[in-house]
Amino acid sequence: MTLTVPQNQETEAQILERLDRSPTLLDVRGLCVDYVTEAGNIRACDEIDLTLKRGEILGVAGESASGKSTLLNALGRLQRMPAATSAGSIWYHPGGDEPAVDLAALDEEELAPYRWTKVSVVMQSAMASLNPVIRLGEQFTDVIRTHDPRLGEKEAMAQAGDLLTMVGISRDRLTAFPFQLSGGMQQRALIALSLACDPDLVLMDEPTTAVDVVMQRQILDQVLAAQERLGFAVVFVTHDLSLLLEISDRIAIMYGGKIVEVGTAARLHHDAKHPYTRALRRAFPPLSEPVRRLSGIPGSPPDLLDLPSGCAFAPRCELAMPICHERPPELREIPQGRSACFITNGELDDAERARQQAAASGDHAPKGGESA
Amino acid sequence: MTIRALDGVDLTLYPGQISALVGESGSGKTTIARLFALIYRPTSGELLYNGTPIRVRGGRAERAYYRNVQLIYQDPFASLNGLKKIRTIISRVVKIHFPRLGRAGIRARAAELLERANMTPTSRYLDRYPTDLSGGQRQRVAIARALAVNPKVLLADEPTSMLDASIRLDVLNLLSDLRETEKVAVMYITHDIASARYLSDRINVMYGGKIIEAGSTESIISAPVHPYTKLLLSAAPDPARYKGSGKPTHEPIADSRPVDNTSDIRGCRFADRCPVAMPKCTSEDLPLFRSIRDSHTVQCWQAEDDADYERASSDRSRTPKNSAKKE
Amino acid sequence: ACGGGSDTETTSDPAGGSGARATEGTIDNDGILRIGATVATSNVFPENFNVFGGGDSAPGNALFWETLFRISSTDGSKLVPNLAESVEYTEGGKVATYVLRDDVTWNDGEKFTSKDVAFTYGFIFEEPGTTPDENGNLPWLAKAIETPDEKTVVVTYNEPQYTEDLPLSLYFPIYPEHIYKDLDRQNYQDRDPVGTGPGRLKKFAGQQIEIEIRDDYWGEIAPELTEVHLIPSGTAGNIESQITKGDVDWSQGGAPGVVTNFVTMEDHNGYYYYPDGSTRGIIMATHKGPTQDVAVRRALRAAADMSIVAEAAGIAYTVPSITGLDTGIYASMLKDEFKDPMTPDLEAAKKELADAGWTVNEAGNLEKDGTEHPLKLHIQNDNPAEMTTMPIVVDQWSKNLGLKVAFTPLPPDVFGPAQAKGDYELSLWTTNAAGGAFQAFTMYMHTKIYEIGDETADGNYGRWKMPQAANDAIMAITTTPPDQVDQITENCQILQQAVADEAPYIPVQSNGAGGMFTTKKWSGLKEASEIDYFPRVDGYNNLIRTVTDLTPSKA
Amino acid sequence: MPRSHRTWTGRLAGLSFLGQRLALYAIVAIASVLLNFILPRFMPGDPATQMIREITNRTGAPPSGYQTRLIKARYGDPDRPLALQFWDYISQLFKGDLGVSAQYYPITVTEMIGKALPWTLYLAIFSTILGWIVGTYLGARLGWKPGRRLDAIVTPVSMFFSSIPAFWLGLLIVWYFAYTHGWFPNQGAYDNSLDIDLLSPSFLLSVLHHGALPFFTLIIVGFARWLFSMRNMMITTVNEDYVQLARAKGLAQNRIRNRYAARNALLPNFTGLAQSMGGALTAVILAETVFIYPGIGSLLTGAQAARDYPVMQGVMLMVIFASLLFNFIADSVYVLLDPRTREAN
Amino acid sequence: MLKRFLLIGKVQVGLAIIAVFTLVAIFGPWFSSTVLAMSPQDVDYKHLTGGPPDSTHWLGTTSQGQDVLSWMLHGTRTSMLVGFASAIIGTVLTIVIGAWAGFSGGLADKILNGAILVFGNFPTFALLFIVAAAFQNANWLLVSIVIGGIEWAGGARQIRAQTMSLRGRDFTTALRTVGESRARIILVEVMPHLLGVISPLFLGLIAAGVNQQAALAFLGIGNPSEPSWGLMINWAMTQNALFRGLWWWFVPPGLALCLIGFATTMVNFGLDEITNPTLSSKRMKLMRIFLRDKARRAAAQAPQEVAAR
Ligand SMILES: Nc1ncnc2c1ncn2[C@@H]1O[C@H](COP(=O)(O)OP(=O)(O)OP(=O)(O)O)[C@@H](O)[C@H]1O
Ligand SMILES: Nc1ncnc2c1ncn2[C@@H]1O[C@H](COP(=O)(O)OP(=O)(O)OP(=O)(O)O)[C@@H](O)[C@H]1O
Ligand SMILES: [Mg+2]
Ligand SMILES: [Mg+2]
Repeated sequence: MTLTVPQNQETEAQILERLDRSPTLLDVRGLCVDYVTEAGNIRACDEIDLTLKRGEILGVAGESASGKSTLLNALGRLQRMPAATSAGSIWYHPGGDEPAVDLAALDEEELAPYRWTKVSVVMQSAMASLNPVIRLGEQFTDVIRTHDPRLGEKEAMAQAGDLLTMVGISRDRLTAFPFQLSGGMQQRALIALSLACDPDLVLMDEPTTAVDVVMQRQILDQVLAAQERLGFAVVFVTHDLSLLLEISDRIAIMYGGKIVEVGTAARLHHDAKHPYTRALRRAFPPLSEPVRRLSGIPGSPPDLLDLPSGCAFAPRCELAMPICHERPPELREIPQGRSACFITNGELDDAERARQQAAASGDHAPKGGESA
Repeated sequence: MTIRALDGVDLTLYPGQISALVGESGSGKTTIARLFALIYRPTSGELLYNGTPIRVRGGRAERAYYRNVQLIYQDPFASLNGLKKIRTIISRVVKIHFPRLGRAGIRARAAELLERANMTPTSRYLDRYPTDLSGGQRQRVAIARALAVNPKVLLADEPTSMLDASIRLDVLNLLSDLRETEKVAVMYITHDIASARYLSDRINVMYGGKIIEAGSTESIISAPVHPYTKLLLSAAPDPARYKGSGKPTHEPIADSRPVDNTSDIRGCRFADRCPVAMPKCTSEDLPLFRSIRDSHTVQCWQAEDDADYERASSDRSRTPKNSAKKE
Repeated sequence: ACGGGSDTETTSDPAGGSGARATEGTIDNDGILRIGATVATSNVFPENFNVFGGGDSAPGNALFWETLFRISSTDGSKLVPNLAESVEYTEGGKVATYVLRDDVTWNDGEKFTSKDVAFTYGFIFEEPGTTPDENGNLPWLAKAIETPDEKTVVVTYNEPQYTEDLPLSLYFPIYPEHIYKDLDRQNYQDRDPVGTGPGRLKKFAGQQIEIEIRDDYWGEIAPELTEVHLIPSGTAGNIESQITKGDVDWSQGGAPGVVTNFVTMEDHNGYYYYPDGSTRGIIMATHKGPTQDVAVRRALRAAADMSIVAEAAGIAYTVPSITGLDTGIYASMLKDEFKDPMTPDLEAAKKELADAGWTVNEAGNLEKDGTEHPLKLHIQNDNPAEMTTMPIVVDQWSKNLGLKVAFTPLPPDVFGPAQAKGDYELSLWTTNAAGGAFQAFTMYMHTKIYEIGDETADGNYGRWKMPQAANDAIMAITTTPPDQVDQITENCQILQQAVADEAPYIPVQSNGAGGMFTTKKWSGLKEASEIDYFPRVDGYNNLIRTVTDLTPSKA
Repeated sequence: MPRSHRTWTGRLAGLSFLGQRLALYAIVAIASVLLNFILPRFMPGDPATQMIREITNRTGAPPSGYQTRLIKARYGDPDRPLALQFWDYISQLFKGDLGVSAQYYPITVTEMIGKALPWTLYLAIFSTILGWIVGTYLGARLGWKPGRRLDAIVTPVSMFFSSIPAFWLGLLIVWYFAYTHGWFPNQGAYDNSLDIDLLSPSFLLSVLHHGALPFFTLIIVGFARWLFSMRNMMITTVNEDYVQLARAKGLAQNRIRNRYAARNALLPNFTGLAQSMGGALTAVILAETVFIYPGIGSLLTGAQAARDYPVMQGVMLMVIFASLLFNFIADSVYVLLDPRTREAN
Repeated sequence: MLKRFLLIGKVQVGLAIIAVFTLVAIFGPWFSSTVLAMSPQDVDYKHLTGGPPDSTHWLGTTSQGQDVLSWMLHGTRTSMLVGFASAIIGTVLTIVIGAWAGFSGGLADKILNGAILVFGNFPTFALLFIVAAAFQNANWLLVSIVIGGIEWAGGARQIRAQTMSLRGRDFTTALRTVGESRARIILVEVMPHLLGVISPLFLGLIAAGVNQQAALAFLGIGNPSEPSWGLMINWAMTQNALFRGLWWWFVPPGLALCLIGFATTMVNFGLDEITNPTLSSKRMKLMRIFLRDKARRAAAQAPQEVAAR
């Protein structure tokens, strides 16, 4: 089966305009998530503020352990032991005149009507996400019928078949057990499943890392095609910044449990405001641009149990200024996005920034280095 | 059931060069690396080292072989014994291969090796356990261990795929530097064609146990012939095609089934997914075409009409005397 | 001993057990007597009454099978007529002529006749003949058993057999010829016994055996008694608990402590102990180790107070005389100085040892001439009473002589063969068999001295070679007709003296039959002095005699 | 792929799994038969000599000539070549002939086991299954929301329960409930005065009454291990992605717990059930000796006390065969429950 | 790992119990003879039919007037001796067979795995019973050999699986490809990784050994002159302690058996919590506290918010 390939014809301005017009879907305020461990509480998401518009594709990128999955699970209210949302709210706007609800404040029962019909998820490992001892069909129909009890088993099954066909899997596989499908098929089945109740938002946590580039591309095409047709919003988490640049309307960069920069793909591509974003960008060799020697980010990711007092990235940052080690910068609105770097977020006035930068170039050289 | 993981592969590594091996999952890349590392044995054909066939089995000869050829594993978390100190891990190899060095000599050598792998100051790492190190650091320890024997050939099986984006480049750069300083031949196995382009001098593209296209990095990237190579290139994410750039994305991709290595197929294994497949792709043996200008070779009928290519031979996968050699 | 009954005053005899204090029953009598059968730990009955088969037969078989004579519990084990009216020995004891009762029928209605006896004795004694076999043994019978008429049986032996009726009366009941003659006797699984006894099998219920009492039995049985049920009793505790609850009326045996626990538990509970003439004792090796020295043997014997031991056992057995003979049963035969139960004499013991040059060293071992000899007491570990008592004996040796004898209980499979081989210096076993002067010392006849290492030793595990005079005396008993009591007694006293002097064993316990009962439903068990049988469940005739005496308790 | 075809091959896959297990059990069975044959022959003394001594011990006199000859004829000639003896043994076995009891000659071992085995199976099967159900149910409950007060109490308590040796607990229970208070009978499988009649209510009631203490004991010592494994498996399963996905789907809590979490967590407990039957028989054998229950445990200990090797061997063989049979039944159920064994690709 | 393991309360309790019993096994008989001045064989003529605990006999006396505490102290030695000896034998077999099968692969593995499966599916107690019954009067060493020789299958299966996975693990292949010899890989490099599996196996085998010995002794198999817990229960039962109500005779040895079993269960539970952190009860507790604090904070905030409005 061949799919229509997304054409990427919008310009950055058009994208921004579309987002602007679109009503807000999700409004995250001050969301904090902790992992309660014997060693101490790990704050894997710290004061996350985020706004998601209807139909928007938001990419989330960052190093391993930066809190991407944690954020996603918190948005879907899917944390499991030992994670707990410790503060903040997730305002969901149902649209129309209905008032917004704070998903973070609902208990499991109150959440039920929102699950899957409003917010659905695609997890990283399809193999682990499908129940190995239940036939594929039932894993579709149970959710379909839970949310639309009027449907009979047959109709639900037919609907499930349609969903599978949409992602290029023949409907007779409904009687198969998950282990009878190949990895790529499972992943696609999971995507089909996520669309079963026509959600407003699909949370995707690295849905393609386990598969081959070619398969990855194919799955993405299917997601994007469905998204174009159904208009749901997507939060897409991955390591792979190159990939995010290709598919997201906006991208949020996470570092040490915080969002450090938000911007459109275009802006992040040529005008990233945060040194971490730029370093991350450089870590992916291009395919079509001329080859030059690139370098990775020195040092190692921060230990969330023992975060530096200032900006978490400061120890690895070439441009770190004295103030960066003193207090964390705020995530502030900047043109076409947000940034949490003293150099670019406008928190410091120009004079102060110049003074700081001068001080930095004095003892320059990134601190930390290879400290492990 | 037999799985033909490799099927008539010719692959040559040259000193001071990095050859990349790219291809989809299950195409046989690891199998090649493990063949070279004598972990697997070929069912037919032979391995040549410096032109002589390798026929070692255990013992002294195997040790001698490993003095020249070393493998770096994909997962640095698994390839180091977590219960041994870095010092032990490295000096043990030194001791095996240079027993006459003496205690102090081995000590010095271990430190020197870590230094070569950019692990400075070495004293900070020697007495730690692998579990105390980050992935990138572990991979560098693994490389240092491989360097302990002064190898002529390094086989790096996806050395960065388990590593975080931010540290991946350091490992690649280290390999790149070793090519220059140690004049080793490196085989770099990867999924990621962009990193292959970044690092290597040559690229070999594998599909279904065969090397379907090989050539200098430049020619493979800029002038691919085989439809699979093209597909690989277009499927790989490219930051330059960022959303809003207006740049068209890739071509549509046919339904992709993973390659089926169990069936005995005549001709091209890619034919059933190939947008430009012809009847003869599966009815005739696959010929090998060679570029008239450089060392670019391709196993695909697409090259038949291309003026740049001449037919070198027919598919030799059925003939038993294939060889995979290193010189 | 004593029995409880509605019409007899209850008494208590420290040696014989203690009777029920209540004189009246409490439960309506349903005509069923329930007897607790000691069936090891399993209550799966063998459904087989063929006592001539190889293995254990079902309990209660004594209600079906009877012997020609039974052995009196008094009067030096005299024969008491049973199915036979009399026996006469002629030709110097070589011919025994039996006269049978003629009012006996089998429980299937057939008449009991001499041919049944001939049939039964025929397969016991096997083929007659007068030529010795390859081992030089003559066949038992000189010629086939004759039955001149329905009432008379003539058995002709090759040698005088005055004592042969004792084992015959103990172990060989008469079988019905009309049933068994065509059967493979040994391999026949008898599920429907046809016997002369009062019992007729009603059924093998899953967990008990139900036996009806027939009306046409030749003996007398209380008319109220219609059925006897044999009920398995897995452990000692279970028997005691069942009797206490009234589920079982009577059971043989008694666990350690029965006199202090069980009897006091309920007014109706009672316990008795009747010595049967046999004795358990500690056999001392006369062929090896320090016990070769008679002084050591006598010292060991004199250094333990067996009455304390008896008390600890709590099953009301008595201590025999130093000869090993029971002081009650053999009262008329015992020499005057041996008429009382054995008593310890510590001073004598120490003196014996010292005189013979033995010392007890630091480690508690006997020492002589610089070599020390550790001693072990071996017992078979499956007898709870002995497991209780022997540690006390060992402790007494330790306290009295400073001698540390290792207490070593062994499983039967290990104990038996090694004892037979004579491996042990001290081991607990039966030292005197029941059944009269001859039986009491039969294992010590010179013909029964076995080489060490031999697999069997016929009871003389200590390899004691009795003085020639004693051996002559025991041989004389076999050739003395049973009615010449004085001559037998005289010979017996020679034997007594030999045992007292040479101390081949330490008598511990007058063996016998203990029994527990409740008078809730049945009473009438008699005093030992009133009866000439043992109230036991096993052993032919005893069960029938006991049942005969029982009458319903008054509610 | 047409559906019928798939289920057909699916069934084949399940069968081949069972076939493999069956082959394994066949090997175990053969091994145990061999062991059973060889072991008594390693023992000191041959059965015939054993028997003679037995009689001597019992009657105080050695068996008479005819008895001795009979015994020797019956228990085989120890000088016959081992291979031939083994052949005799095997061919007898195939005829269902386990030999003749030495203690209760001439009753056959088959008859004795036939009377005892049903009781043991009744105890073993019901106590194991009841314990399994109780343990698994509680475990599923505790594991669904671990760390609550109920969990904090029940888990350690059952940990202690699981460590109690069955025979000892049996003793305590007999002592207290049967001897001291007389609330329950202290021996037997039913009232002595009753006949076996599966249709009679009074018989059945009596069976329940007599079985109460053994069942109680076996369940107390047996349920806890199921509780732990189910609890732990449940906790692990609840953390599995597919359960999280079920949560995300907004399914009813009950459905998530039962259909998604418990169902999957149950699988290891099933394998465990299969493997536990052998062990359960052990506990039952020990318990029977305490409760004087007329099963093969009592038979076995009685036979061991009397050195009745034919019975011991027969019982062992039965125990082994029974536990293999249970293994196989549980394997078959497992195939029904876990499609992965059934429809492997 | 080890430290974390030792920090778990359950593990501490479990190990402490085993340590205490081990100490009693070592010093108990000495304590009995010097402090109590009694041996199990000594008879107290004042208590010839058994007496409840009092000041001279802290755990009472048996029906032959012997001191139960002395019995317990000596019995602990035999029981623990059997436990340790059978565990050592079983563990050695477990390691040798499991590691050999796991490492060699091929035919050797097939055969060994067959043996593991056969023994694993064998009702071991049945086998133990006949073997032990065959060796009448078996002393503690023989019983240990029999128990150890039978109880290895479960562990060997684990070790085999573990070594197979270790063999397939990159680091062993890596060692081969640097020219390390195979023997050294197994003995020096891989063995330490098995410790995590072996140590709980060892503990489990101790408990199994102690229990099996007790069960055998309870059934009257084994050496009746070696005081052990099972023998105490056996004697108590055969000498009618139940009916006579001499509970102090059979309760202590049974409790000791329970405690040994309990200890290993605890340790294994702790181990589970280490290898599978979701099972960690400590973590569950922390979580409960965290959520409680959060709820408190929310409750404290709510009125303030109302006031602010
Ligand atoms: N179950 C857990 N227990 C304790 N800490 C956890 C747990 N899961 C995650 N963390 C910690 O939370 C932080 C964020 O983890 P998270 O999984 O969200 O990262 P991520 O960005 O998704 O990383 P990756 O790219 O590797 O998936 C990390 O420091 C991690 O160590
Ligand atoms: N141990 C094995 N047993 C069976 N088949 C194997 C084994 N190892 C490899 N194969 C098969 O051989 C083929 C080549 O595998 P190989 O691991 O060399 O691929 P690869 O290109 O390295 O894949 P990846 O990119 O996933 O690492 C695959 O089809 C695989 O299924
Ligand atoms: Mg993640
Ligand atoms: Mg690979």
